[in-house]
Amino acid sequence: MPKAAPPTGPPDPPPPADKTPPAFVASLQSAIAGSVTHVSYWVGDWTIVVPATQILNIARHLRDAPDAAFDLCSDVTATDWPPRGTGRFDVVYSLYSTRHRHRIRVKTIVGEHQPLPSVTSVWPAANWLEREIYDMFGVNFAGHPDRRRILMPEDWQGFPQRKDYPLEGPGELLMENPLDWLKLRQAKEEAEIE
Amino acid sequence: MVDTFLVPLLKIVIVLNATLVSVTYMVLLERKVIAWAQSRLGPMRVGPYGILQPVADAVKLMIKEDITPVRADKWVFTAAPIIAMVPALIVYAVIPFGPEVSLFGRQVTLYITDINVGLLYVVSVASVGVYGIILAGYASNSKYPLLASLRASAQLISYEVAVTLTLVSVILVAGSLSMVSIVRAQESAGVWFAFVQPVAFVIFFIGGLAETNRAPFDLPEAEQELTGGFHTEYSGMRFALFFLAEYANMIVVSSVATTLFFGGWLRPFPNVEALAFLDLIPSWAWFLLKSFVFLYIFIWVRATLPRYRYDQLMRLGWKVLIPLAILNLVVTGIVKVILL
Amino acid sequence: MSTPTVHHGAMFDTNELVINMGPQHPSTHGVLRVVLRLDGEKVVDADVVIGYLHRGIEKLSENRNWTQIVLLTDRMDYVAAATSNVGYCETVEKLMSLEVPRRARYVRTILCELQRIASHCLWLGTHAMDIGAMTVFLYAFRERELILDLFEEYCGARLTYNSMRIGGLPLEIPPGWDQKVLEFCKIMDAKVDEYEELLTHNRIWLERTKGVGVIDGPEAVAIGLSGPALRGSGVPRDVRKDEPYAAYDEMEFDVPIGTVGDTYDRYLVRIEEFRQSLRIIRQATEGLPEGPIVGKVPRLIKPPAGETYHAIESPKGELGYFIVSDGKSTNPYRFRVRPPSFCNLQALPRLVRGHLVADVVALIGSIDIVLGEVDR
Amino acid sequence: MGEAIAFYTIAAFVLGFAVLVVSTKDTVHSVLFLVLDFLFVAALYVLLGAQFLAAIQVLVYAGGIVVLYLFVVMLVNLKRPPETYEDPNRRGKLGFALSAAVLIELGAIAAIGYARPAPALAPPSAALPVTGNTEEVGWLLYTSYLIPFEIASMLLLVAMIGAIVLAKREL
Repeated sequence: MPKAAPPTGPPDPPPPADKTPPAFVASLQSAIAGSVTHVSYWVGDWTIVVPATQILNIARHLRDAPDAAFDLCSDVTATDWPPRGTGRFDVVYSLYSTRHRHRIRVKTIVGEHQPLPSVTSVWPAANWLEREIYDMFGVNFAGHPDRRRILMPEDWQGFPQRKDYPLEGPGELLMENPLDWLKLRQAKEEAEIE
Repeated sequence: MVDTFLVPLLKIVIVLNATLVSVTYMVLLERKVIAWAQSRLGPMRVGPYGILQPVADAVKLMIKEDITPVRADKWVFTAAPIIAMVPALIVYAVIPFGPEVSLFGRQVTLYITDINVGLLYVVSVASVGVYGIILAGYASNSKYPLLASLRASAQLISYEVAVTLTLVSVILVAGSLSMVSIVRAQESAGVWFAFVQPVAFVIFFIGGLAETNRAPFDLPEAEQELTGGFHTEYSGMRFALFFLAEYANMIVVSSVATTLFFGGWLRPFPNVEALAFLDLIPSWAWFLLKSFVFLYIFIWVRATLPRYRYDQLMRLGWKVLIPLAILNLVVTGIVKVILL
Repeated sequence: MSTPTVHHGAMFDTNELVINMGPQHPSTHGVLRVVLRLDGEKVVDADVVIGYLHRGIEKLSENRNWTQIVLLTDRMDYVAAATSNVGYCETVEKLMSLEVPRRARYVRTILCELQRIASHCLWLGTHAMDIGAMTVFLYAFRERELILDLFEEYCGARLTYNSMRIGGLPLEIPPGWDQKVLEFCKIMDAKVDEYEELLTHNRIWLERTKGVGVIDGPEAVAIGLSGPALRGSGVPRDVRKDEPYAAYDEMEFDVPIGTVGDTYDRYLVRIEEFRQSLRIIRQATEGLPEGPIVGKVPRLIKPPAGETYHAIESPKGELGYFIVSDGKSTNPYRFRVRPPSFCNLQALPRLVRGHLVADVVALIGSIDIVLGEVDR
Repeated sequence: MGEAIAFYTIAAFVLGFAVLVVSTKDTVHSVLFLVLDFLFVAALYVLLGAQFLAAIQVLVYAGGIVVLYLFVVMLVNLKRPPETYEDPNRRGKLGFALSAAVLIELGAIAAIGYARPAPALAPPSAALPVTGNTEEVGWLLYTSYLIPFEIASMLLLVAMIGAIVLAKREL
């Protein structure tokens, strides 16, 4: 397989001319200025891109505004786009409203060490989902009540779902003590040179 | 010499062996009956229809490694199964399996002994059996067994009160504490005490289920909650002793229920001459048959009912059974005084 | 875990007992570990520790091609593998805007509902067993066996079916299979009544389940419950109705909901779902259209660049797939599963607080988790 | 003769276990020895022909009360080291005073016993052991000892209510 250049992000195409975004997107935009930086429509899903710093306010608005009423946070996940550098992660919130029965995908872009406010206070359901993102990607959730690893062992080194994580895994030793592992690898390489 | 030592000794040997064999076969019976209740076959591999399964089980349990946890209290850990087993066995001393019969030209009583406080003896010995469970839980030095043994002690003490109160109302009716006299009283009354004391019987049976840690009151050994309960840390023969003690206790409760409420060795309607042909079946066979029915009900209940929760169990014991038993006792006393 | 704290209660110093339920415990349905802090038998707090069965299915899938992933989805909810298959295939079809033939959609509906019954059978059996009713366990497994036989006849496997292809079905249904399905429906109707006879009005069952783990509708939504656990709290949320997939838009069925939101309501909801599933199976089997089973699928599956989220109603709740394609390689760029068991399990500490140890097992059973899906 | 041997053997066991009860370090073992002690006391009762008393002894003491002791001992963590320093002399003094009091009492009893030999016991009637002594105990309790019996039961009732009030403050 030819090695193509790594992608830099989803295309997020803007909606076609005959599709108008749902009304709550406009009301969100008017309630919190600058909250929606991009609206996209693809295979039937609406996506809005929002700034990471505003996420808590936006989440609260989306939950409480009567025209949005997104009371169910059905999924929070992330995608890693390493070539983007400073903002390598897409954190994606899939929201659903049990009252209006509509969906929206809220996307925000964060960097590796940039804190992202946790939405656990808005949707308690996000608690474990954010823990999993922290566990798998190392996204730095600020204000999370219980930020521990969830699926990987507590002393695991590295974040397995990142694209630059070695596919063969870190090996047994790295898991226990990364420094020993580095020394061992160095010794092995030196032995091969001789 | 023969009458004072040899005959009782022989009887003890027979009763002990019969008990132990029937206990092992109880296990098979339970597995079979439950299997039939659940549209399965049950053990089928060892011998025809799995009839030798208890032998295989016994061999397996005996050759299994006997593990003592490192931080266990070794003496108590070893003593606990013995303490559980011994009371379950020595109760049989006063169980009357039948009246006096003549055997090889000698008058032999079909019970080991008949002491005048027989019923009290049964209750008091059974009350010591709880130590086995409590100490097993304590000595294992493990959390689940400890929880289980706490449950067990609370449960056994609570239900002992209700059971003993029902026994007192039976004693009131029979006018004696001796097991044999109680059967004789039913013979002369011409009616099983289950019909004279239905409430007492029901409470006794429920209490009996709880005292033997059987479903739906099997909280101290609830596998799904406490991973096996007080015997979690036990293996091999020591575990087997607990297992056997539970079944031996079941047989005790069945025997006592038969004796107190269902006329012991008496045939049905002991005073109706028309049914005299029933005497063709020997008295001990009647006794065993009646006990077997109880054992079957024990198993049946286990296959049918879910388990009670701890607080509900306590509520049932203290708020329903004990007041009911006291009321029954009072009513029995009043009726007895009025009738006399 | 934290060391036991000492309370200075009314009169005595009482220690809290910290107890590890699992990862090897008969009622945690796999390798779930619940660290309970007990005051006597009362649960003060619970911490759920998961990840013992983590196999990195999401990471694995990002390095397999689109067709190979179907087989990995089997390994998530291994008691309802066909549902996971359908969910994945539909997500990819959505991403590629593929048209699935009507016959394939009908068979998918039948398989999903059979799978729902099988999964609920397993749930009912283990849930009842946890509460001590051992006979129901075997009865439920007896009927589950019939469903497994049907699946075996369809695709040859009994647990991990690999029963879907992107764009349709891998196999035409065997001749006479639909008749067998209808026969099964007839048997199952009677069996559901049998389960109900054993449990629904059983006093002990009522005492053990009523008022245990009560959670009201808004809170259940907030904490992320879905599926029967959410419907037990009276929220009529069912992906089959709200966002129809497969052939559910052509089916007629009701969404049962509870009133109180306790363990008993969740039990009743699932029991009623047995009946509704049978109703759907009957409709789908009797109205099974003729036609092709696979749509126009390109030889090399390579969806255009883009991302999508698609949810279906698995027996446990909302099973969602979030898949990102970069449009260049033959494997997904990002493969994410929204596992219903994982999200439902999150509510466990909230549910068990203040209840007794015996209720913990009842509640683990009541939210119906499969650790293969929780940990992936 | 045989009875005497049995009596002294059992008495020796009773005393031996009594010593073990107070000398064992492990509290649970100590409680266990107490149970054994009670069982041997019950055996002593049987030897004296008081089967009813023996059965009640086992039922109430061994089977009931000591289980509660064990309950408490298991729940209360007694392996904790002592936290506060205690005056060793004070305990010594108290122990000395108590044992002296007991010694004097024993001496006084012995002296009076010598001075006034006990009246010969009425020979046990032949009918008694056959019917059992349950009736006897019952008659005595409800005739000669009615008032002490009732007072004892009142006392127990008061203790029970007190315990409930203490344990369940929020009632």
